Amino acid sequence: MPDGASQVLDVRDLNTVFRTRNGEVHAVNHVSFSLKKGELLGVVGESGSGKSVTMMSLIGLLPSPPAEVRQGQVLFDGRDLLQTDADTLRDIRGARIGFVFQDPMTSLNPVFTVGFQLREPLKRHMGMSKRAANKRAVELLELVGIPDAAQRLKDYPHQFSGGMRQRVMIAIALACDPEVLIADEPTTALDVTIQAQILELVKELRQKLGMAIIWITHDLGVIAGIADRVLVMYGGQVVEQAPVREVFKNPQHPYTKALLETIPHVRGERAERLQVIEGQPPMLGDAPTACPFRTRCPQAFERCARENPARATISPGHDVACFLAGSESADA
Amino acid sequence: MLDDTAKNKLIEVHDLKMHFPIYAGIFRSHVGDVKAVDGVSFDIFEGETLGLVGESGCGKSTCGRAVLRLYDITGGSVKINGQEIGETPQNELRKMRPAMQMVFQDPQASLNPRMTVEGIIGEPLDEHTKLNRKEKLAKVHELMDAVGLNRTFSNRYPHEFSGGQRQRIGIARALALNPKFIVCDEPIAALDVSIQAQVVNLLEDLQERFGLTYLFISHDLSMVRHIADRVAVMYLGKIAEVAPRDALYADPLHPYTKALLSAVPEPDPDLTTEDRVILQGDVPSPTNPPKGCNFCTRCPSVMEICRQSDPEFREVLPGRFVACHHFNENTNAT
Amino acid sequence: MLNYTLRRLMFSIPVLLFISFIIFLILDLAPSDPTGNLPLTIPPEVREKIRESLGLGQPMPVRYYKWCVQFFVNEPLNIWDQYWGTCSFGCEDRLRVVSYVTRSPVVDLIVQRMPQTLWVVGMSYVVGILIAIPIGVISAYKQYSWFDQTGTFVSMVGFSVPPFFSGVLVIIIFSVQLGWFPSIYDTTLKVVSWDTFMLQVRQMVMPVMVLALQTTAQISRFMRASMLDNLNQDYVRTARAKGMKESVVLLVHVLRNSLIPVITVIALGIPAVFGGAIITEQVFKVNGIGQLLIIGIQGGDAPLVQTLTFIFAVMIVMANLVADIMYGILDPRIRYD
Amino acid sequence: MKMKTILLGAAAAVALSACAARAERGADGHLNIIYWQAASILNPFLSGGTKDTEAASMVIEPLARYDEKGNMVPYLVDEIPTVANGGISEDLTTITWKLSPGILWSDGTPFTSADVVFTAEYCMHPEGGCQQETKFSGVTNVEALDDLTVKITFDSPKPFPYGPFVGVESPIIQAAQFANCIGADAPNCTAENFGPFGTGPFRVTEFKANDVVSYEANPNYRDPAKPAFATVTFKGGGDAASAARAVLETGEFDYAWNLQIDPTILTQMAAGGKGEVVSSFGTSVERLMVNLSNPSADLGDKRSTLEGGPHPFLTDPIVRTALSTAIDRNLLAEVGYGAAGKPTCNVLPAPAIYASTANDACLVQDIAAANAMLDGAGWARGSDGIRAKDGVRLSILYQTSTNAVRQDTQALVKQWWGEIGVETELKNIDAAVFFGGDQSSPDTYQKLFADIEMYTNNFAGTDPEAYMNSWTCGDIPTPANNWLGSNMPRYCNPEYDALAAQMGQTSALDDRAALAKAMNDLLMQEGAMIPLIHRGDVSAHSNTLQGVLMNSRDSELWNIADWSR
Amino acid sequence: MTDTATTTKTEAPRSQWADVWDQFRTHRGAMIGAAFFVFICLLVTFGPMLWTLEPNYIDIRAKNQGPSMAHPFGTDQLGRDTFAQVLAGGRVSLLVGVTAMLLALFLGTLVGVVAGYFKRLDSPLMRLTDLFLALPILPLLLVIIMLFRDTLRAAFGPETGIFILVVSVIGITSWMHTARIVRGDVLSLKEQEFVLAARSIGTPSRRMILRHILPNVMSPIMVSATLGIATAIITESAISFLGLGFPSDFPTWGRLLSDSTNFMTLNPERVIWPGLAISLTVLSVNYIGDGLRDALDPRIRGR
Repeated sequence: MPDGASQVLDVRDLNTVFRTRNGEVHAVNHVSFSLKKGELLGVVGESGSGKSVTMMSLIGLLPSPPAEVRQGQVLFDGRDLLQTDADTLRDIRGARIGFVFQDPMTSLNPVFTVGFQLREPLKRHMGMSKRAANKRAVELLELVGIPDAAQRLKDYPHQFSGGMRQRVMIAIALACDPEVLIADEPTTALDVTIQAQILELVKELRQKLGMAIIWITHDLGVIAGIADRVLVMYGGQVVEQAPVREVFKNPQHPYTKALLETIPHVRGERAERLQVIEGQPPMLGDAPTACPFRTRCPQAFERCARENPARATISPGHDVACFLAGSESADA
Repeated sequence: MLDDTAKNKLIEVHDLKMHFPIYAGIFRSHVGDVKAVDGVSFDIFEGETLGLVGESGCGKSTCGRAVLRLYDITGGSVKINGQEIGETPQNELRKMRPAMQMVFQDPQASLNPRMTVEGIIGEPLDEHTKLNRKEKLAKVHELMDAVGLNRTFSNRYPHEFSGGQRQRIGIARALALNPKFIVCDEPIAALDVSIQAQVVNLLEDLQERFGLTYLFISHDLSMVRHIADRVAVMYLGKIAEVAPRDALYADPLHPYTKALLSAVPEPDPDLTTEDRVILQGDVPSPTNPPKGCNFCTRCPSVMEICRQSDPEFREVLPGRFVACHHFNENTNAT
Repeated sequence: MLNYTLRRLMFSIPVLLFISFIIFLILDLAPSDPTGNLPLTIPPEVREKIRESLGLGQPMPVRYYKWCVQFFVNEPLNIWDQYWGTCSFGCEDRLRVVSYVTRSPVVDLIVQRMPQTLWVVGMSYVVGILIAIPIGVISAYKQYSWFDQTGTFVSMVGFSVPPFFSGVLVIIIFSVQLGWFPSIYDTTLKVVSWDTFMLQVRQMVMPVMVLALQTTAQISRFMRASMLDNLNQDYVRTARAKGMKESVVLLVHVLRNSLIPVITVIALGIPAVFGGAIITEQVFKVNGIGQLLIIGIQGGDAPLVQTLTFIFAVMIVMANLVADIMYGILDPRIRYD
Repeated sequence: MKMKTILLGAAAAVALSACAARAERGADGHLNIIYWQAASILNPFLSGGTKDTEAASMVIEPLARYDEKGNMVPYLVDEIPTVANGGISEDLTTITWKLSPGILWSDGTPFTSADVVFTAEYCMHPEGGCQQETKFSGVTNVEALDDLTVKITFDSPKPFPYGPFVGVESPIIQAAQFANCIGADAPNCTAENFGPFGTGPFRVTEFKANDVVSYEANPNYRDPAKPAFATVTFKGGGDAASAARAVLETGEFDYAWNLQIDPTILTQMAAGGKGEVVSSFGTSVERLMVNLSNPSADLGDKRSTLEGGPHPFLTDPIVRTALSTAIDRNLLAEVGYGAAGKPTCNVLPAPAIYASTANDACLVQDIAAANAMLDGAGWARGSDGIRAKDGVRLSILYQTSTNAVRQDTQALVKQWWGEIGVETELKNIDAAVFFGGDQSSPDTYQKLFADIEMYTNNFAGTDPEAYMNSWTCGDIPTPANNWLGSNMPRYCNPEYDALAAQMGQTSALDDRAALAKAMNDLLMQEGAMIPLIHRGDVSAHSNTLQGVLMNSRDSELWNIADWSR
Repeated sequence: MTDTATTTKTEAPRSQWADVWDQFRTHRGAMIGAAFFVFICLLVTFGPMLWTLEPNYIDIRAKNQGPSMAHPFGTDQLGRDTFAQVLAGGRVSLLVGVTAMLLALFLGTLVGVVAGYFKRLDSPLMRLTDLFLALPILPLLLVIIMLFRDTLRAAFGPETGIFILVVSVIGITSWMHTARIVRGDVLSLKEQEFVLAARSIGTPSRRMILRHILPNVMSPIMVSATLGIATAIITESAISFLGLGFPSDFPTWGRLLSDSTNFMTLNPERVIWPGLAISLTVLSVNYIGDGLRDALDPRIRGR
């Protein structure tokens, strides 16, 4: 990326491996990307594409063993998070990098009040007194749109609805004004009407607080409405990276294209028959030596089985990992 | 009703109620009910797909199971092919089972992990036919072909398959007895995006080939738009709106349908979503639904009457049924 | 919660009545005859008279009713009177449950035996739990480490060694060879000073050790399993993502959740410990409830056995109730209307 | 009648009082006694258990006791009444005791003849259930001639009139305390039965039934210098081995009772040097009771009664002799008893004047001879090695109480009998049941629903008359007499009964001895019983405890007033 | 599941149990435990055929001996061969353990499945389970043994009678935990979609239970089975210690151990063998249970 100063996070060549009895599973392979200040980076991919594992690897949240971050760099604020000791990493987690997880039902500790869980990072990272933390907690709950905030601090997670719980999760992630917020499928478990509420809230918060966000999802619709830039992942690697309009209007990777075509729409023309991507998503295993999408790719040719294509920039800010990218045949 | 009358009503559901009692207090007295399904009526015509959509907890799955009499229903009537099954005891119902089958949401959970594919697909044959082992195996293989499964895998166990393949096994099982009617209970919700399309296409192909009738339950409005001929929208145990697919998506009448449709994110960054209706608040608890219209707590165009009385579910335009006071007035006015 | 407690309490009444009836029935089948222990020289007519006075001539339901009256009405009244020094409802001729063998009211015997049993069994349980929980926590956190493996091994050995063996073993080691602790429990010791307190501690060490070994073995396994369940939960990841220290994650977030099922196990284990202490009591001559029961069984002392087994049953039912209530208190998700 | 014992007793009494007055009462502090069977009641009239009578013996006393040699020692009287000193009438029908003056109960009230009379009434009350009623057999009247004189009248001449009020089982209870506890009320007087007032050296401070008794020195004890211990704990519970350990190895206790455990273990424990094992021989004989009646369950009510018919094979004297000959009594003694057991062939091995030597052939095991005997009698070995004749197999159910030494003995005997072609099934019954006398239990030693049973019996004191009466026809337990009776073998021989009757009329000691021997020999030759071991009582005391005189004829604690440290 | 889509050769069926076995094999403790348990079972079954010394043969001259060629485990106070006794005792103890476990398992599974499956029977059956749980087990056990010992002894002979009694008493008093676990599992299984699927096919209750419910509750049953064996062996030893078990010349591990505790200082190896036998068996069975629990846990086995 040209203007390195504006980058808050720069991930280079990240590799994560799970050691299992049946050998190593390469879950993340040579993933590189960067995140600019105030930017919302959408990460799209199906389950098993390595999108969550990538984000967990960044900040040392994967259980080790079995997980092991093999190589790569994660530059944050001038230092490599992969080389940082556990204590410093803990100081960064929750304070400068906030997390929101998929399932708000299980991500909150059921036996502690919301207030307790909200105060925890405040006391830990900001050194607040209980009183101060409480005050801040009320502000945070109000910020994420929970009515009657002071009262609800005393409630337990199960007394909140799913949407409200996810708001609490967001409040916790935002507690210490992080520079980066990583949201791992934050709306997948929610109903569409609630998802709309949360999306609205995030847009609003971005305007107010201006932090950079990594938004992981499998729903292209969500990405389209919220992201600035999109990272498409498949088989543990990034296959395409582009600004959001580019991805939807000028997708280059066959997978991205196929994905866009399979999605039915609520508005506009109704397709008589859905396009499909034949075959099954790849099983992760050994480090890939060939293009992971080749078995399902309609345009796959002999080279795809021999070599794993590297990401190549085809236009500013748009790079693709496909031998056909940028060439005429890719648009065919 | 236009030409609908010409079609044969395969399923007639009238005022279906499925209540789960709540017991509380020192003596475990019956203090109330979870009204999971509370007076639902709809028909399904032969050969068509009725999409049943709604948010989680609205009672759509319960409704689907109640229609198949997997539960003992609290009230109302369910007719299949003109035959009332609402009160039929389970052992008599057994004989009617082949005609109505179900495809389940979780392809992992809906297959017995201790049985082979052959066993799973063959189970309905064991129960309802007198085929010998060889005939059975032939039939199983036939079914596997039909759903696009490699027949050499018939001895394998479910965990050796991927999600999409498992769902095919589930579909093959449902097809085994040549049913007329299949309830598809969120058959694609647990699948990856790229697999969903495969399964939906398969279901459509099979419908065409075997003349099936589907009740397709889903929370995914875009998929329902694709597969359903008519769509019913459920909210909090009741049906808010039933309409032919195109009409519903083009011009939703019920405020809830409107909100639901506008909440679906569109995979197109150019589409402005400024006019989106964003509902406030959460779905009330089915234990204690609000008085009046059950949508009145979140409805953007709520009126006084909505908090007083429950709107009648009525046909406001040909083939379009809505339960909303707005349309009561409209129809009254015209 | 209150409703729930009340409901459970009310429900426990018929349960306990039913249990008492079953116990009564079983003992009724027993070949023991209260007059059997009378000298053989007593003529049969007199023997018959004594049997009648004990209500033995009557049909079973009548005897059961009599026992119920004695146990549920007379004994509580008696405790009331003793406590307040009053005499209500004709305390003179109130019929009490009397042991066939010692001829003294069963309740008095039990009251006499309670202190030592409570001291030893109670303490061993507390000690066992206090040891078990850290072991379980560490074992789970360091799953498959040498600590975990050792812990597993030791706790299984603890589970598999019968107390009549481990008891004698520790006596030989600590009493005979080292002379540290007395091998015989002195039930007459009254703790009035530091010295007597130390004596009490010394005589409790070995039985407590033997009993605690079993408690520790079981509870640490439960604790470990429960910790393992919770360590994989999403909220643990959330806590880590908040940057909480590992100690906080483990000892605040995971521990509290893991304790919930373990508390139930602990509460449900109380009666079993009392019952299981029978052998330990024998070995160390603690002469508590367990030994009383054994003597009662061997001597065919039906009222004693019946009352004791029933008290055990009451304890189990109550422990069940306490376990459920604790569950509700610890886990805010559980709200018994 | 000249009673040597009396003279000896008087001498002993003098000797005892000589070594008294040495120390001050209570000077030696606390005494710890462990009886591995716990005391359940302190009224020996309501419990026959040794543990109970012994625990009570520290508190309540008889008029006279037997010392460790079997001599009578006056306790609450100044001298033992004899014919010579006029205490016993010439026709042997009355005995008059003169109480020592100035004796006080532990509550401070004077001890008078009224208490003695009351005790007799108490025990002789038909509804009282007195366990020691046999002590009063033949007594027609007990009267107080004055405050300190009691006269006992018997229905017939009593050559040995020292049943009532002599020995540990016949102590005196206080009339004032037990006044309301007579007859059917006796068992209900919990406070009294748990804490009787007595004249003995100690009084009860706390009684926990089946657990522990606490005593303190009786402030009103007649000898102001005694007892040497201020307090005593009488702990119960556990087993013999742990009791021995507590005295011999850990030194926690001063005295442990009845250490019937494997002699090798005991020897090893004693090697610890903290205490000493003491034993004394009384009249206890571990014996096999041979059921001469048929115990077959098919007989129903007639099971194990004379009406049920004779035993299918044990009535054959050759079988009985063979069974006895096959046993190596020396080995049994060595394995199970060590120094505390001597092989014996007599059911009456002591006192010495009564001991017969006519049967000593059985002391030597001779499997070959036993086999020959059986072969000769036509008991031929079957294919399984078990002998049979006329379809009757030599298969024996052999029962006894649960006890490690007895189980070892059973195992050994089973093996030996196996060698002579006799099949044995072992059965052991908890002592509480076996000796419990429970009417409804089939497992009591009286019912003998087995072919052979093993236990020990003895008699207190020195006179075997009552003991030998046990095997008369009238003493057979039957359903009619509620299985009361001590003739377990169901032995019935008019010849024996005649000897027994004769003994009741004989007062000369030598003649009595001759009769007793004759009766013993008759029993042995007829094989009604197979005696195994003349057992001693084994106890242990710590090295610091002095004055213990092991006594098998009275309470082991008989002289606890003289114990010191 | 690798490349199912591409394979066209004949299917390679992989049953769940093969997977369980694969997972089980990786648990070292469980494998050692299983090996030991099999070893001990074989030893007590076939050992007496090879070591032909009678366990009850008394050789009084050889009493209280330490290990030697003639008596590898030494002898007891009557000169009986400890090795032969441990073998004979093991037969009984293991037989008691396994039979009592099977009985408890049968009862527990029956009650659990019926209670979980048939809603109407749930409440009464669970109340019954609570009731049994509320009965004080050890005391009742003792009472029952006292009561029925003689009847059974008369009917089946001293050894078989007591065996039946001990086994049934342990079995009858220890099924409740299995029942509770099984019921819980059945209740959740009943909500599983594959059961619903079977119901939508019209599978009747009997086949539903046999085909769908039972195979899927096998895992908790197996785990409680292993624990059941251990508990039964220990309970038998407690009964033996309290003198209520088998006849005195009928060795079981519990009796051998309690008989030898008094000889602990004199002849320590006598205590060690039965003690070791009990401990190691219980230990191995526990480890097997541990391994099974892991192996049957889909979360661990999944991949």
